Amino acid sequence: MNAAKRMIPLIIAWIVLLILFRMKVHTFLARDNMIDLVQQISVNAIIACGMTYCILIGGIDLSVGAVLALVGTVTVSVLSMGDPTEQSILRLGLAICAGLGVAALFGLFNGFCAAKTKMPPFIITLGSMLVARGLALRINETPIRIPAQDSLFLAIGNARIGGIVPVPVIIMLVLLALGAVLLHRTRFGQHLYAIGGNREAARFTGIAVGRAELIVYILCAVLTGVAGMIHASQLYSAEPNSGQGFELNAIAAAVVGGTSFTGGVGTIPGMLLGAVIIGTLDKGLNQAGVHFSLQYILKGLVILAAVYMDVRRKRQA
Amino acid sequence: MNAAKRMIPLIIAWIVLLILFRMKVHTFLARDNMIDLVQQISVNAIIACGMTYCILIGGIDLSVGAVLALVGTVTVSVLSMGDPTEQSILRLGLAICAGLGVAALFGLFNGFCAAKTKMPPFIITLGSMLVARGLALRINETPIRIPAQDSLFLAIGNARIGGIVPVPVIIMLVLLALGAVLLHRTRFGQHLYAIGGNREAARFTGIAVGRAELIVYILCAVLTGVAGMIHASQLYSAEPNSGQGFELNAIAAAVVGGTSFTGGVGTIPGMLLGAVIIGTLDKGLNQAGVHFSLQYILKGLVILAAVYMDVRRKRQA
Amino acid sequence: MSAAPAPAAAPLLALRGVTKRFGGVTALDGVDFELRAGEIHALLGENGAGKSTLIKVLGGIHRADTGTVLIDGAQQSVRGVADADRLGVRIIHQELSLASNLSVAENIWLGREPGRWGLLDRRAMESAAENLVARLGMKEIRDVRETVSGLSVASRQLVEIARALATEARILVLDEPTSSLSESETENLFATLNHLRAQGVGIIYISHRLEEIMRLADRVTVLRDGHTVGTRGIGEVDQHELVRWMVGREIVDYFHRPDARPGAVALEARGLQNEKVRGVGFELRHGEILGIAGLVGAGRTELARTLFGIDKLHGGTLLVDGTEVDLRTPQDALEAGIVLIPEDRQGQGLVMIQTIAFNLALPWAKEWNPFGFPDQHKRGAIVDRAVDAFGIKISGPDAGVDSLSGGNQQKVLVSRWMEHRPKVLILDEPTRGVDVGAREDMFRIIARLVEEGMAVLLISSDLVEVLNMSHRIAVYRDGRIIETLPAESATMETVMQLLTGAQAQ
Amino acid sequence: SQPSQGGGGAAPAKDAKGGRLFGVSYQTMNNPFFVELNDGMKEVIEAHGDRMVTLDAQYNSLKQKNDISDLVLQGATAIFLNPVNWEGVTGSLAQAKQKGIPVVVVDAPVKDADLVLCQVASDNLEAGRLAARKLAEVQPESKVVILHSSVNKACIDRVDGFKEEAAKHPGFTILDTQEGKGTTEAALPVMRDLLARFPECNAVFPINDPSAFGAISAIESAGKLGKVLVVTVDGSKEAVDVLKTGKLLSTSAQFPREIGRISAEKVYEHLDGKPVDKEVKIPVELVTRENADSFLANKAKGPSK
Ligand SMILES: Nc1ncnc2c1ncn2[C@@H]1O[C@H](COP(=O)(O)OP(=O)(O)OP(=O)(O)O)[C@@H](O)[C@H]1O
Ligand SMILES: Nc1ncnc2c1ncn2[C@@H]1O[C@H](COP(=O)(O)OP(=O)(O)OP(=O)(O)O)[C@@H](O)[C@H]1O
Ligand SMILES: [Mg+2]
Ligand SMILES: [Mg+2]
Repeated sequence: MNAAKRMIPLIIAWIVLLILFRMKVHTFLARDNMIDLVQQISVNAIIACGMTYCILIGGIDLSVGAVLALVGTVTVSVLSMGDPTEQSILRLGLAICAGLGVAALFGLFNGFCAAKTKMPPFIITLGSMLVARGLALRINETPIRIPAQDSLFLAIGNARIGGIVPVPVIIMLVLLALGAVLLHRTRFGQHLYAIGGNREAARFTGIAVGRAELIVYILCAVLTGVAGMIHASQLYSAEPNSGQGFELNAIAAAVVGGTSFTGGVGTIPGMLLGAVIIGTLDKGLNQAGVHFSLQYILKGLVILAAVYMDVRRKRQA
Repeated sequence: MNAAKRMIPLIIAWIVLLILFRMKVHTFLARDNMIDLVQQISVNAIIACGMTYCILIGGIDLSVGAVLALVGTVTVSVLSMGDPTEQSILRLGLAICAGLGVAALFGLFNGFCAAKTKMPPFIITLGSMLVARGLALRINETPIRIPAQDSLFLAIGNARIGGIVPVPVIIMLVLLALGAVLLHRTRFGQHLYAIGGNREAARFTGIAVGRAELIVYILCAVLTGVAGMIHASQLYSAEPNSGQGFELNAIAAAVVGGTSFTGGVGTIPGMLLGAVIIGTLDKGLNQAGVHFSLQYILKGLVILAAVYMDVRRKRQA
Repeated sequence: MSAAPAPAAAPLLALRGVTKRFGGVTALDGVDFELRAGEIHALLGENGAGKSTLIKVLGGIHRADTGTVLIDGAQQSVRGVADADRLGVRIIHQELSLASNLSVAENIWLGREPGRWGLLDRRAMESAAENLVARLGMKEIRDVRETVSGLSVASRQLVEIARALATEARILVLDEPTSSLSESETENLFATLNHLRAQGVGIIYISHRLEEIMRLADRVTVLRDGHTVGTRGIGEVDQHELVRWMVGREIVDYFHRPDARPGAVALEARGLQNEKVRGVGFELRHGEILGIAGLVGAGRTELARTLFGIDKLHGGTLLVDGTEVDLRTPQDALEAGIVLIPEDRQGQGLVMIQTIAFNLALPWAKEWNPFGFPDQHKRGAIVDRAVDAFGIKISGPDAGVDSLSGGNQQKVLVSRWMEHRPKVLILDEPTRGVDVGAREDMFRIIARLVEEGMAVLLISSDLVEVLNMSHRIAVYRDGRIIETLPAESATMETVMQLLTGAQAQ
Repeated sequence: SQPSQGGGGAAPAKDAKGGRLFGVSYQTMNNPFFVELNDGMKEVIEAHGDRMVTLDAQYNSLKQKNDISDLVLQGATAIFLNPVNWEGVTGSLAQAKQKGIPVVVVDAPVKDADLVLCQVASDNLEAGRLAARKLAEVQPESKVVILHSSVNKACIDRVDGFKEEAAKHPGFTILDTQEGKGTTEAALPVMRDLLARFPECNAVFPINDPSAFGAISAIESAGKLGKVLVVTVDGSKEAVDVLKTGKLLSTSAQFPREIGRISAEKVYEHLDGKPVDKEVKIPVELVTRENADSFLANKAKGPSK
């Protein structure tokens, strides 16, 4: 209820953006353009969902961009094994498992370090970011094309249900719905808020803080893994160098959507709204033909303004 | 004393690295190579000095890379004004003032937001990073070459005192010495430790927390500005796209050197040692012909190992 | 060595030979302790005696180095909080531990939320919390859906108590639960404890308020330097004897009211006004202690914060030594000679990650020349003087403050401003968690400084303390001083009447 | 951890330690183009019994400066350089020159031509011209967007060549030039929004194969396959595969292996005391669906003169 109220100014800000861009670009609100908007934010929103969990418990995950690249590289490498001219469900399954498995391993590592050592998550995930990037580049230095026969894998990023709704949008909505239920409707979610609010207090009430932390980092990495597959599929190839700066985009979405950096505050719908606002800005500025240097500046100012508004409201409350 | 003791394992780790690389590359410990090592870390160490202040008071500055690029662009733009075939001390002075002035403005903005609003520094500086990058690209999309006549400006990055000691090394040592005195020998420095340890308590003891914060962000930005000039001078041109990822390098140096992310712990000599270790690793791996993908991995592992050791020792104490 | 005769049946809880070391410090050294079902067992001891540590061992927060825990005579291994919880041990810790971003109901059920298959039943949680709060008579808590961050310290303490009592407890431990509660809430709590005792719950009660212990407890165990000094039935001892056991010396008079020799007006407030302060005026003279009596939540802390320049003033004037001052920041206040010792020692007082010496020397930084670190001699002298004067138990000046017990942390906080000789000293709950011996020390020093001309504003929830130390007592309610009484005419009864009477209106 | 474990293709063979050391610094290795180029170079160098260290500057010119400095101080016999910032390597070139180490610039030029032994690159202007010419032939009325990578001199030349040729065809309109950064990842969203912004757009010139792939993905997901033609530069194997599916109209093929080989040969000629041309332009070749197979079969041999 309270959380819903906090979203109102953001919703207003979004509508203002939509109107502004509609004035400049007359096709902006067309159905196809709006669907395309949602499709463009899907990778970021899926990563930002995991990022929201991390920030919520007072952590952060800088490794998402590199893990995304590694997952793509691993998955497409497996896809390219054997006879690439024939499609094989088995190979596809294997590839997806390998990709998500690698992601989960990184999540496990991050989570384990965060829970068991006193290293700050910023540094843990900075380290694992370098390791993941290095591994991706070790597997292949250059982009690997997805064999055109693998139409099923290509469908993950490019197909449209009923010719209208892109598959990545469906995947995103399903994952975010699950993510929201987990955070807002389960005991586990409740514990995450407690850990973010007061770690010691959570420990004193017998919450398994370390385990929760482990799960959060694994979830974040696995969600990133899914995003990595969509990303690779959309690009028809895996790029070991891709995903740079994705962590900042995901953090921006979470924080613009009201997630607090000190932990304990944040929602999945809010994060989605944050991702939508940033996506709208990107798309609108592009379509309005705004020079990319100006795009940087405007994006920076919008993020600052959104967070400033949020902070002010929190202080007044 | 205590702080000095904390550096011992790092010094040992560094010596081990030196020995390992010497075994692989027989010129590794040669005088020229060692001087080159210090010269290579100078830009990073100067930025990391400011970053150490920021992290020490519980903040962070992600905008350093973009500010570095902006400062370079502004400075060189001013240098290219008027008749570029003639060297002019006035123009050089103007250019340096313009560059440092822009840096100070960004520091002021970051510091003001950090002190007066409750926005987290991560987000403030993420926003100003985008703004600075955009401004740099607005001034010029592509690199601007420094007029060859400006030998004085080119000397900042390239000259050697007595043909041996590079000017950037001198600049770095002077700035770091001043930085260390400020942090370890003055009231102001003591206040920074108090603020990082407990902001509220510092306020209740009558420390002007907001003012100190403002000064820290300005210092960090101005130091970055100096680094930006060295950078531009070394590259004979200003690149609006340069400096990406420099913030992570600076953070890594600070943290490997024992600066704690939760604030209140950290020293300038430690930071320098951190920068030296990372620089040695970079140089050694390059010269040993290690594949760049493996370089990423090893660098990640070394950062993790260093911080892990530090954290363990702190816990035992 | 338990002095009590062993009953036929095994005691509800027995701790045998518990030892716990933190680095070089031995916090507990072979402690034995027994708790019977249906008794309230007081645990007493000086600051740093090891009470909280013993409780944390029982609660699974610390692992003991040696020693065993027996419940109903059976040995149990308590490896974590979950184990203790399973055994029916409920603890209210000394330092508040709530997640302030969550609601009252959420905090009460934290870690054992009702629901199926991991799904949360928010409705059940809230109604159960409402029932519980009503059953415990906690009128302070109006809405269980409110977030804890908006509650006062006292209300937060009530939430902690509610949390401990939310599910069936076999052993209930309260570590200084009343340190920020008002009289009426304390009464409520005692009624609840008596009720639980009748139901056979074993209760361990830690407090430095001896009157409470004499009223409430069945038996008392005294700890000193990590050893058990002994256990007695409450009928077998008197207050003086307990003090001697704890402190090792006799204390006849806890309070040292300085001689009344009030001088010129040091601090004058006229119609101070902001969100929580609603028109406060008073005069405070040199050489005088003005006590502020009030129910918890009356807003005394906000008055103190306003006088120290932390909270902004919307209206009214403030004069120090007759000249008007404009306090916008604590620096301004210090400049004017006003010092505040805040009530929240860990939140607002100390830099917990730093050393004792750092914390003691921090206020002196003002006096250094801009380019000079205080030399080790000066610093050492500062530490030595403070440690001597207040009897702070430290292992060395370079030990972390976080290694000190709660009471010793409080002493560090109070002592560090004393030598600055401020004109006006504002003390907000200065003795919270301080043992009787140290309290006596503290008041003796304050009395001496007042006799030398310092003016003191004393805020304390301990009415006895306010009555016995102050020259005049201001009765404070709802952001206003409703009456100022001279010490001679202020008695427990009259002040309580003013407070409760006012409340009834 | 032992830093001595050699890695990937770039590590020197253990027993080759005796050979001379050659260093290469690339602006990026995240492009099959440079990997092929590197292979061509390695072929020649290893045939001479020498060894080679490959460094990736990751588009960071300060790192490139440091990398070159490391190579110089290690006493490399010669250095191959693919500059991040074509104006900004002066200091490194001067450092190498001072130590008497010859530098060969590959693929993209540097401004200080006098400081280097020679520059070996594709004829990038021609590559742009070929692309425009092919487009004009298939679709004389073209409304084109360009996906640039504006920091790179080679790309600047390609765009210049393209525009030069386009100016000769009155049916050509250049709608806009946007930054595609030369990667699939960056080009995809930019192209998407360009398509939405210019519904009339019917052709795109991405300056290299990777960004062409991004453009094609965008066109495909907008359902405009066949309606928006793609012409590009590079001629990588992946691009030729795509050519065959018809999603790509042409790619002006470069011969990276040839560039690598020739660069290395120039150095050896120089070391043998022979004079070396300051500038070597490797011809480019237009590859379309029709000549795709024969091109692939002959690519390794270099351009058909
Ligand atoms: N985490 C810790 N690290 C180091 N020493 C500690 C730690 N916790 C407690 N101690 C030490 O253990 C001893 C006992 O502390 P404890 O908190 O149990 O005292 P206490 O009896 O609860 O005192 P108080 O009445 O002041 O709360 C003290 O000397 C204290 O300094
Ligand atoms: N919303 C809040 N934000 C910050 N601090 C708060 C907030 N609400 C209460 N506090 C702090 O909590 C404490 C209030 O608790 P307390 O029970 O002491 O009430 P009080 O209003 O200070 O009255 P008194 O001091 O007379 O008991 C004060 O330190 C106050 O500053
Ligand atoms: Mg205690
Ligand atoms: Mg209070």
